[in-house]
Amino acid sequence: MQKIGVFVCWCGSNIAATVDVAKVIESVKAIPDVAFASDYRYMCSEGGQDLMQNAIREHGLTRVVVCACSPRMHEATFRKAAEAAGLNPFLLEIANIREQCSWVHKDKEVGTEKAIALAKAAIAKVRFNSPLQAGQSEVVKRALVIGGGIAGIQTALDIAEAGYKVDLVEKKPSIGGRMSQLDKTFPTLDCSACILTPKMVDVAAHPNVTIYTYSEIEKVSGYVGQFEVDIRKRARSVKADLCTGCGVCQDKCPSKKTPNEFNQGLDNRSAIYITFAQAVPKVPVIDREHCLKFQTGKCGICEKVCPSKAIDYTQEDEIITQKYGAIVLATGFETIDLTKFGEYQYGKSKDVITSLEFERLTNAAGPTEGHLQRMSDGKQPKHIVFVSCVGSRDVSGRGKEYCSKICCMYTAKQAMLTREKYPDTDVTVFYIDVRTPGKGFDEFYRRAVEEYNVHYIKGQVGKILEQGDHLLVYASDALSNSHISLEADMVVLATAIQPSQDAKKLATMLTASIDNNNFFTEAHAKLRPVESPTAGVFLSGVCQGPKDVPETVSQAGAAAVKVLGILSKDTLATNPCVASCNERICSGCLACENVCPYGAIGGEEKTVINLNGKREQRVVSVVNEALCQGCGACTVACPCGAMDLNGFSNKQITAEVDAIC
Amino acid sequence: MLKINKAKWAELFAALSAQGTLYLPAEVDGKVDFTVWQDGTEVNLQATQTAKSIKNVFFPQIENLLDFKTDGLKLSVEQRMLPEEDTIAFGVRGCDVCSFEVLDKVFLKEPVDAFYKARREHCTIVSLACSAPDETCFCDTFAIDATNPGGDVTTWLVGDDLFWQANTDKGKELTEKIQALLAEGDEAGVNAQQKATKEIMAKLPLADFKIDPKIPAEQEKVFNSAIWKQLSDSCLSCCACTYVCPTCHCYDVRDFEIDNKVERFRCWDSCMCKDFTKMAAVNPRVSRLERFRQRYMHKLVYFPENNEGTFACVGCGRCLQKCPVSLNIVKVAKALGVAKDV
Amino acid sequence: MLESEACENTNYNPLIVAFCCNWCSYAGADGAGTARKSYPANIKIIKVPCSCRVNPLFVLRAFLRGADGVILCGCHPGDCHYTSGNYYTRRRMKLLMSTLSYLGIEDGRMRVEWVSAAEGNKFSETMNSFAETIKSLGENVKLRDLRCKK
Amino acid sequence: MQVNEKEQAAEIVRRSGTDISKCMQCGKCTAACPAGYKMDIQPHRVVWELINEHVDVLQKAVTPWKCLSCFACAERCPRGVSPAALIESVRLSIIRQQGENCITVEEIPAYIDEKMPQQAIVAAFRKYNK
Amino acid sequence: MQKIAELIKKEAESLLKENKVTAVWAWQPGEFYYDNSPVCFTAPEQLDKLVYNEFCPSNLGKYLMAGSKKNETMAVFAKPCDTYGINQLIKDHRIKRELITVIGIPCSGMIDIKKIKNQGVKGIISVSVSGDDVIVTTAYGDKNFKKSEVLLAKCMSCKGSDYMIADKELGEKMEVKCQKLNPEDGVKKLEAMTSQERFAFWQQELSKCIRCNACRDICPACSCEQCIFDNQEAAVAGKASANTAEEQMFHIIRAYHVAGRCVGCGECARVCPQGIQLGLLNTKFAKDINEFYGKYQPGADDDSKAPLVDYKFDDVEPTISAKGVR
Repeated sequence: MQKIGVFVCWCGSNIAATVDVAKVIESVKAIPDVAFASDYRYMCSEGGQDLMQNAIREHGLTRVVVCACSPRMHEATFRKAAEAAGLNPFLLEIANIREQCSWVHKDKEVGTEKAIALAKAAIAKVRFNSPLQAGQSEVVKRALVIGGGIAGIQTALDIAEAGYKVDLVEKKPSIGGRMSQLDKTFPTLDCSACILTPKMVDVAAHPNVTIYTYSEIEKVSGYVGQFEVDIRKRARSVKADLCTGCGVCQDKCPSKKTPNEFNQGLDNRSAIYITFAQAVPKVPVIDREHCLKFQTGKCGICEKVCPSKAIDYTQEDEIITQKYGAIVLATGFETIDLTKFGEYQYGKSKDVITSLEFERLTNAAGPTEGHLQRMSDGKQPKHIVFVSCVGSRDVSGRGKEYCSKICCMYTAKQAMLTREKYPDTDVTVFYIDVRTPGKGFDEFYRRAVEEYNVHYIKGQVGKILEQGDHLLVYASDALSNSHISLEADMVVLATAIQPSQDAKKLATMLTASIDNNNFFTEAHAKLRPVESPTAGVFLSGVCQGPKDVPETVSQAGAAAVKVLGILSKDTLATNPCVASCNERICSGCLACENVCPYGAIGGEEKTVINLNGKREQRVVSVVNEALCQGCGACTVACPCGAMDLNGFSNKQITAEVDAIC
Repeated sequence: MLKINKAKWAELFAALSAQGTLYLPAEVDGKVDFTVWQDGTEVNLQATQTAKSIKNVFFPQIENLLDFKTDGLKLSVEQRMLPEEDTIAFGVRGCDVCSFEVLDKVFLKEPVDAFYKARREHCTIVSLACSAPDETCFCDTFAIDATNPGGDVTTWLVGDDLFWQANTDKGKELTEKIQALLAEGDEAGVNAQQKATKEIMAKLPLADFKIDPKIPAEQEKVFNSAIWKQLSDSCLSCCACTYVCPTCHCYDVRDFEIDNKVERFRCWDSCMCKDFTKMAAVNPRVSRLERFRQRYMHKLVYFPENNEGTFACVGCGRCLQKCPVSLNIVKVAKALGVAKDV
Repeated sequence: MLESEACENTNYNPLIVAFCCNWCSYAGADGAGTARKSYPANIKIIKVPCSCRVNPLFVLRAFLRGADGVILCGCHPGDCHYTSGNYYTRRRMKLLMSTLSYLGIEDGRMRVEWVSAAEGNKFSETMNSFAETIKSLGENVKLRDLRCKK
Repeated sequence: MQVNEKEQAAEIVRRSGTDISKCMQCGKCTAACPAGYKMDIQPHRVVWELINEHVDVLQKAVTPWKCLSCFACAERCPRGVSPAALIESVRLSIIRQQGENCITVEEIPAYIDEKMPQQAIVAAFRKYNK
Repeated sequence: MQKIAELIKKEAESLLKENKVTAVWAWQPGEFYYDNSPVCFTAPEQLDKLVYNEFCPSNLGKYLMAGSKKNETMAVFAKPCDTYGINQLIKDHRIKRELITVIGIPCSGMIDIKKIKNQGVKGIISVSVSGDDVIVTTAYGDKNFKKSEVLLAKCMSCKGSDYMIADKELGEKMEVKCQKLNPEDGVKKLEAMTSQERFAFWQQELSKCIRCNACRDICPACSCEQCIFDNQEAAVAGKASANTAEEQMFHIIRAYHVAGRCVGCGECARVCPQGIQLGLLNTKFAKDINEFYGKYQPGADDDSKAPLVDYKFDDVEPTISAKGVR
């Protein structure tokens, strides 16, 4: 006979307003085996936990059911509390009567009835819970950071500073990310390169950091503490150890017609190239698709001119396999594709550009060496129109539903800088709302208006036409209820940002979840913002949601701290909810082995005691508990029910089904 | 002796049915089985054997015994009513009639099985003599006269006439109720048919099959015989033989539980099953050999020993027809008969 | 009163069992709760680690015990927390549903849906639509074990 | 018949099938409108007036009669709102209130001419039969 | 067939005499001409009881399981259709390939005695078969049949004369000569019915079930140490089908458990004492698997991944096909 204790939480009025807690208590008390039932205003509070612990001790409870919020919130809290009172933590179940009851039903009678049903199901299940012991698994004291932008760099540096090894993997030939493309940063107007490059140098020089550039993640397996990752290090065709970064090769390269990605395609680069002057590592790569040597077999000039014999056309991709204790995702963002926004003439008129292109256009290291000039005729524009929210806050399917967060501020920055450098240029900004929550942000925006006379119009641009060497901009002025048209020399579109294309692929490899917009999902929106729901996988920077630089840096540090929390341990408690095989029944058909995604099951010829109580030798399944993650695929593949899952056993689930029906 | 012509059978069945629920062999979906007669039922009196035996009527595969209910911590029990409707089992062959003798020895002995007893007492058995025995028939082995099968009433089907003879008070009572439908008949046809049937039986492959008297006599030797291994090797441990057998009578008692209500029922069980008698912790007969041996030892040795020599087999031949791998009591008894170690 | 609850006041209240995987759909259900997106109260959720933990036996058991509908929710194919669990689910349940239909059980009594952790809205919409379907199908009599429930 | 502006506004919005609560007054519709320069109340403002239940001002404006029903506004709206549908609905409210433009079944034969497409007749009838 | 029986005897004799195997699985005669049963020979002198004729439908593969656990070397005679089941048992690790010698024996189709008896034939004394002619001698006179008309249903949908596994083949391959049946035809017929009709059909069919488990115990894919229906812990154990739902449960789950593993030998339907058309259920799964996931023949090999423990990224979604419900 079990002695089950049932605790019903009010959650203030969150539960109590829709669920008659007293009635739930009354109903569960009538269930055989329920030895104690009580309610409390906040079960998760110290008082609530005390109540539970005292009841466990005083009534000798053997099982506990807490009717409260989602187990995703407080299961761990309650299990810990039960353990402190001497009960095996896995003898506790949660009935989710908040998220899945009181919050979705308004009628109190209906809510109460459902809460009772959910409590009954949890009681039915908990009867069959068995005490479980978490195992131990070793922690590999090395972290992997995927993405070499400011987020990844900061996370890697913080981990490395704490004394742990970090590998930083970047897809592009150099680390630096989006921030390296920016000219100035708001609201202080620091030079972006000036604050970023020292960090890039730091991370490259740090003895604990290994950087893999021009590399991608190929495969991920394992689990927290024990991830195993294959990194594809793409062939650079240049020996990094010999190269001095002199740049002769790229000067002499005859193939110079490839759009320069770093300058957003505003100019061209050679086939062998160093991304930008401050690149880390400052080692060129050969873009084989555009290299004459690779495409036609003729050329080979770079090899001839290289003073240090660093060119190697035979280099091949290399797969590096490494084990990690934790992984940080810092895959950043890109701007959305504007082909659906035909009204702006983007791509048709060279003078309609995105704000990221504008950054390159005003950057001293950019295609125009920092001179603001039109891409069409090289003239300095006399009137620039900035359009905000291009593709942001858009539910029509052309853009993104969310606010890209950074556009208002960088548009103000770009407008202000234009007015500062070229006082004779008129600047008009079309906006829907100007959003400036942030330290010094609104002051910054007001300076643009008040000091720099940037003309802000609440309204949108409906159509742009090329007229001679001008652009005719049709727009609205919402406040004056008027339809306006104006002439401009350049239009800058504050294009919405979206997660990097690689996010989805990585999410699948890492089984980290992503939302509808491909941003990585955090484990809890408020309380675990840098953790993914997958243990040991953390989030840094814009891959989790739009952020500016300071926010990114602080999140990067937070992710590093979470990683350190794992790496500083020698072992981790493993999930005891793993599969287990009843060898007496197991027929050794090994259907389970075939479906196990972790290779945690294998067949072994063993001497087992058969159902007749006799010893016999036959093949049976054996589960490696360290590898098993507890998905349960094997339990269903097993026709005879020999394979079962701790914590979600056939008996437990059947009992739940029976209790509900 | 009385008789009734085919033309009036429909009236006969209607009249019998008025006296109680009438079970008779009828064809459903290509198979002949005892079925409750209704207007339009396809009665088949030609088939030598029904697929399932008459046992199903008296000792159904599933029978609810009682219900109980919990209300909070209170428990209330509700006994199921005993089956008290009057029934008539019509067209029962000699072998099946004799199977009652076997079952009665089990269920009517102390402790009496109230459900079986009630069904038995409320039933009038109208037997039907065999006129076309099959090669699987061996009732003669157990001294059962298929041409004079007994029961409360015996009937013979000769040509288009069904001859009728009451044997017991119960039979006479039933006969009186339907007297109006019956005419006087001449025994000559019946006698001729009995003679012809016996001649056919003599020609069948199992005509001379007798159970060696040493089998019931030499219990220990039989039990330890080496022959069981070879015989049981090919047994599948299914229980087709048990469930079609008119004399097998083991059952298991189980609970069906939903929420706070429980239905307690009994259902057939078989000593051939691995999970037989699990309620007593384990099945003591862990190997197929032991289980296989148990069934035949019970039928041929233990049962006769406890019941004045009556074998728990009536030679209906159903197991000969239904065993997936053609194992059967005849094969076993013959093998034991010639076995050197018995 | 919410629209979805209004239907609960009519006589027939379908009983629905929803198996939800811990990582996506259960979180999606929590999301629906947090966003106060309502769905009928007769939908009761059973948490499983992965949709691939759901044995066809559980589904049949639910029907046997009187559920009018069973819905199984898991991560979208490709997003399984355990990499491949829901791919097995997809095959298993496809065959089960096909067979149930073949046995003459109404199509639609069972459903499989992929609901991610971010799709609280979809969870609630899915549940409302499923409840609607089951309501239109009426009570499950074909798969139900009527003992003790008479 | 609607008695007050509040009800009238609700009816206009209902008839249009568009969700005005989604509007964030960005002015994209106005910017996209090819007839905007002729309007006294710009498309985004039409939505705003309806949000604020100002039906009278809309019914008296020239906007309903300048709208070309090209649906560029709806096409461009980032929030899925259709000012054109709202304007059409406003137009209907004016027509139906005036009454004189109403048509009855009996009157139809008089209008029918051989070349007129059937669909146009039906459409006109539906529109003016109120 | 007589000639092949001789070849089998000779082969068995040499295997046992030369101690190549300790046991040989074959058939022995029963009480009548038609009720041969499986038997295990362990000594050459027992072999005069060996028989092979048109009444040897049983697949002997499953009998190898017990010996396999004891590491006994065994030989088994296998008709072409039996080899599928043997492969499946090897794949499920229920018999060890290295212990067994599979000897392929040709087959021209097995006769269904029920088909003969269903035509009113009683009191059979002997049966003689030559070519397509079957003469049944009974206590009531002789009856003639055409073999092609009284074949077992499973033989009428014979998968061919090739052996999927055989260490040795005896005699010349034979063909089954008859009007061939496609097992999927029955499924298609049912699929074409309305949902209500199908339910009525299965209710009628499955209500015949007496839960004797013969279908399970003969099945080469049902080789579990303990069937889930015998496992008291599994919450589905039941000795009798108390009502429609339980019958359905048993048969759905059994068919489900052998889905992708059922070799289509048709033994379940053959041995059912109640004549339930079990093939219609198993074939449905096979048909679905072939349609959804590509053609797959269980037992054709001993190492391919069964469809239910495999997947593709673009597998068909479990949506409802019927009209109006989505």
